[in-house]
Amino acid sequence: MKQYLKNTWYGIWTVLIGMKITFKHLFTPAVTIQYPDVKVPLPERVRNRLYVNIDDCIGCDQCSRACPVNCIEIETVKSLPGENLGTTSNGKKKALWVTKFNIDIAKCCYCQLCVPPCPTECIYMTDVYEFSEFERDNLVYKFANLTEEEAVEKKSNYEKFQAEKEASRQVGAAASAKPETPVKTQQENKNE
Amino acid sequence: MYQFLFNLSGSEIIATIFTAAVILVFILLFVLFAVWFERKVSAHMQDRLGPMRVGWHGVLQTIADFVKMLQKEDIIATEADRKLYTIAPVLVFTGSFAAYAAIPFSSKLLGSEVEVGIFYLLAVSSFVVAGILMAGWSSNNKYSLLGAMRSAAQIVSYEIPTALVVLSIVMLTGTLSLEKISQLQTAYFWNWNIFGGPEFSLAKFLLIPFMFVGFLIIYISTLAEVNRTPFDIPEAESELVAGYFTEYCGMKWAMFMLSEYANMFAVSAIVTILFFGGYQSPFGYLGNSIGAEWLVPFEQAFWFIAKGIFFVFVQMWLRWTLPRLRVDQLMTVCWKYLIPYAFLNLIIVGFISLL
Amino acid sequence: MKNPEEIFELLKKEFPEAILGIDKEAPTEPIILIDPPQIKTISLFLRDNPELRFDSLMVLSGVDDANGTKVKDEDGTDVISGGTLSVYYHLHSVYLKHKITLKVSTPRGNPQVESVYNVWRTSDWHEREAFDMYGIIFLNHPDLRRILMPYDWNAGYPLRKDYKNPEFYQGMKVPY
Amino acid sequence: MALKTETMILNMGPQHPSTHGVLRLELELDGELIVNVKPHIGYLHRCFEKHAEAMSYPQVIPYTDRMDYLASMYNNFGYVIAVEKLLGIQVPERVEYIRVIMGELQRIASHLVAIGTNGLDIGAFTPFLYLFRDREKILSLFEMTCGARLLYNYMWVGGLSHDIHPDFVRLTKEFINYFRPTITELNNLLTFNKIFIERTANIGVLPLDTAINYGVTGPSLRGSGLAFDIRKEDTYSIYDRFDFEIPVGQGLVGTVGDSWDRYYVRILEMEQSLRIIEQAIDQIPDGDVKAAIPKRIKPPKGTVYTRVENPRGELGYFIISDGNLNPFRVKVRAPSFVNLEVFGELCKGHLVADVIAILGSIDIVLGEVDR
Amino acid sequence: MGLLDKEFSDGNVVIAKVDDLFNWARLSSVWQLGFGLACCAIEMMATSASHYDFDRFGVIPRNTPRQADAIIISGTVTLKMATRIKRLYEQIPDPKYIISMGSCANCGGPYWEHGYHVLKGIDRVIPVDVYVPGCPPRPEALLEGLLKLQEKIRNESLRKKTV
Repeated sequence: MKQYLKNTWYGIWTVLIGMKITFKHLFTPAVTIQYPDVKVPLPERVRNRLYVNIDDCIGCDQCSRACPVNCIEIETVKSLPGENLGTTSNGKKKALWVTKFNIDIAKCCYCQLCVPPCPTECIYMTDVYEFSEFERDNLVYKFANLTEEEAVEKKSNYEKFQAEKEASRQVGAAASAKPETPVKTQQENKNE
Repeated sequence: MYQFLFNLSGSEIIATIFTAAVILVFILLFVLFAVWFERKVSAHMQDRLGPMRVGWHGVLQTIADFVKMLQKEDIIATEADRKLYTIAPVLVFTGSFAAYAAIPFSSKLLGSEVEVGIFYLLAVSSFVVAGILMAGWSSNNKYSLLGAMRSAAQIVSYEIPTALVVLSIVMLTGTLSLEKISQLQTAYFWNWNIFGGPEFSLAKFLLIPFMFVGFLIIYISTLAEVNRTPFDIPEAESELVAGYFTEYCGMKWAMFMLSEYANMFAVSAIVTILFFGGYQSPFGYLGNSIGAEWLVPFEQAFWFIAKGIFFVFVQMWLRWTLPRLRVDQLMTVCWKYLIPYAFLNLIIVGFISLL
Repeated sequence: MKNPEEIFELLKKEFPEAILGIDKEAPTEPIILIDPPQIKTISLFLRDNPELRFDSLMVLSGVDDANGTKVKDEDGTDVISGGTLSVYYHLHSVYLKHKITLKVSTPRGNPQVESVYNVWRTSDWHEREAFDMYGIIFLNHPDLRRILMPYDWNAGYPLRKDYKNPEFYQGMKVPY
Repeated sequence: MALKTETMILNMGPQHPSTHGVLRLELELDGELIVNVKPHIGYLHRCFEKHAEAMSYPQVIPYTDRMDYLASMYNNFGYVIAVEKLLGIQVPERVEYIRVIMGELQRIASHLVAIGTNGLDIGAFTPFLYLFRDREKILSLFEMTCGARLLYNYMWVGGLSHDIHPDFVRLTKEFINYFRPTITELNNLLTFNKIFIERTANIGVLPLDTAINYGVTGPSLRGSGLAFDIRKEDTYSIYDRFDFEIPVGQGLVGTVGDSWDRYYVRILEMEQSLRIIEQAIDQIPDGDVKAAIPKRIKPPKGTVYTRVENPRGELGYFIISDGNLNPFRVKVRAPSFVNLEVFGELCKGHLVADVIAILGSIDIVLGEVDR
Repeated sequence: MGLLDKEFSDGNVVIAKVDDLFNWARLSSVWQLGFGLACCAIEMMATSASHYDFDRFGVIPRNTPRQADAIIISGTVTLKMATRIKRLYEQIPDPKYIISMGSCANCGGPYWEHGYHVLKGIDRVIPVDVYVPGCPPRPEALLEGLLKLQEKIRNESLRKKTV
């Protein structure tokens, strides 16, 4: 019988305590951040959307090797010896045309493993988090600044240059049977 | 109200239709308000803001929900029993809507002065049980069957403590009609039944603790009758997905929600009439003091609705504080705790009323 | 509190022919090799012997040793044939606070190991997972069926080194 | 002739509001009483072990985050300790201290979600939101240091990805003072609430010897009365420098080892984690966190098995390396996977509503169960 | 057969006005099916918690597919789960929308290469309306995804698309 009364009293008492707490919270100010009108500034180390400063990129492929998900595709074409591709911001001379630099941000897992290995720090994570799309394909970001035909043109004159070198080596090999002519062809080759 | 319309139109049919229409409009408006009110109360209790973007502070939220539900496709499961499936929500709504016929909103606005008001109310609430069982059985889904069984058992077993407490009040006031009970508890709150009733005598002071116990018992059991936490097992999301209305969608489900909120107000109306002086105002009538007799009924209606909404607020307050009881615990609370206390209360009130 | 060498000596004395040896030189933990049919009796002994009291099996992991020969099957991809699949048992005593690792190797053709379900109940799902991922059959296990993969997955055992993705599964393209 | 009744199979499908993700429970019911529970898992099997074999050692860390996504800091911690033991490198003191602080903060955050969802399953919606509001404060601490809210990739092999933020120490102290009173508020609102006690006391009692035989670890085992905590057992990292007790279930409201005990042990553990953070936050030595990170990780041929005290139990990493850049085999002993096995045993003879209460009290995360 | 089977052919003022009302109602009370898969589900819970409050936009988690309007696919969809999601999708009454939250739901995310049991993107099983990238996306990103969905609903119309 005593347990019976204790149960009733304990039940009513704890219900009242609970109601007191929730009633107190009725008047504490809400902690909600009203998102579309109030945008909270994010801390500076935040990891959201990837951005690549393509002018600084020397096409060294470090970031795509470090990425566990392989969502960075880079295609580079060797530049001809004479061509001048300008230098990156910290003065490193660029030697490769970056014809294709795609990041499939839908696959990316935002782990920031690609940022440390980049020698020129051209890939980093910005704090932009509003980039949802209606189409899945818009999530593949193309950072390369060469247009299609420029890329094709670069590739073709590199093949032309390759074929030329191949031909001159045949000529050189054939000429090596007759020793006196090889030296000149190498020279001519270099300063072309 | 009915009398006034009867003289006006001369034919009963138009009068009854019109009074019913007034009360139906009140219920629809109340439900629109109550759904928004519940979401705002629950939000602010949880330190968040609730609907904000749909009108000033989300005022149009319920209208948006209602119009959206109009556009929903109406899926009826193939094996579902089509006829029962469609009648169930209608039956549940009639159950709760019929209860309003006997509730006196003010001395003038009264559905029908029926002599056996309280008795009629208790009888009519069993429509809801039939409707719920029909819904649970006809949607041919294990979850709804379990949910319907549980809620039927719950509502039927919680009618007994309600009836017992009502008996103790009827013993005190001597009448069954809600109209007279409200009239007895004339102005000034110390004449309310919760404070021992109108006559000024020793019995009044003895009654106060037992009236308070009676109020607690009837409030808890009417909570269970309306399936609100901590007794909302039928729609216990975590166990039975959504109880008996798992298969209902669009407007049929809206009908269930409509009847739930209408029931909430009906039940809190009963509690106000029995214990808190129905439409009597706690501080006397402004109308009397400044001599404008026609103002009094409107004041009475205002006070009645204010008290009803306060008790609906307490129901919501309980919902967002307490966890849920298990089915067998719910039965033990009813049979082993509420009913013995209600009997004891009845006997003691009986003795005191003999003094 | 016994270190693994003492436990190995004790076991060697108890089951001379079942214990195949202890391999100590690889870093961080000595492993006791055991011959597959005897694993159940040894485990019972390890659990019930008052000095050892290994009452909890921490983890049971299947491993594809990939030490068979690479051979080309019909559509050109290489399949490992021969070699062994092995099962590692990491045991731990809650009261005497010492740990031991057992290893059992079975041929890749029909990998069969005695189930230790009756010794430690926790091995129930671990063994089902080893079966699901490697195809190691655990003899008299209560209900040996796939646990992680869909029950009707008939494209082989995924964690083997020579596993190939099926083209379709119930109408959904599997590879990217 | 006894009335022939047959049991009803109720399927609590993968989409169920309270099964903590995608777990399918096949309940065999006799009326409302449970005859047998058969959990079906594998709906979130994301092939972690296949990925671990195809990636180099540092690249596996983001995948360990995604296994137990409520305590990803501790998943990194376990993996990183295993690889460091294999390589035999010793990390600087500063890294050890920061790892312990981050691990304990993550334990509090994970327990907050565990307690919140346990209350949510029983119907108390408000405490769940209060706890999530407090958890947001811990998440902002993590976001300030490593930039991510939930999956951090913060602990690297041999060090950390970022040093702690300059005002991290001040904000952590603020959090500790803010958080203590909210625990008492939670206790008043939910823990000692009669209805909550009614729903969890004497439900799903786990006797100690079946717990050990089933390999149950963590708060579920400590709820049954055994003070078994790997931070004290194996004393990995520098946990031996801090003094903290291991809370154990005493059966205050029901028998020892019921759902309420497992729930209450988690609340006491949060208190202990606060004590550890308080002791550790003042003694952080200075130094460079990236000093011991090797350029190329090629561990020698061999095996290692280390275990850490994940908020859900004993998280073990068994790594076999055959000497080249990718691990040969990484097997994870996930605590939720093992704790879920005992679930069928706990539910026999209870009601359908108790299944949810028991599942909430053993606190599983499906990402870890299915790996 | 919903009201929106787009069989009204000519656009006139009445249709335009009714459009706005229906669209406004549909977009301001999107009821999401309360079900999460993996890590993104935790961020979805954080979004419906007090700090970011989904309820401000009129979004309530509903338990049965019958009463839901939208599913937020939050987490990795495995092959074993994909058949279940397809059946859930079919249970929802007609004007329904899908938000694919997180890299895993968009295209298989970090598991696209070696995940033998992972479905490479939910759009292979059900049509998706909005892709929210992120792993896991911040609660604000999910809210922005919802705003984009509301924008899309605002432009829907009863008129048959005269293509």
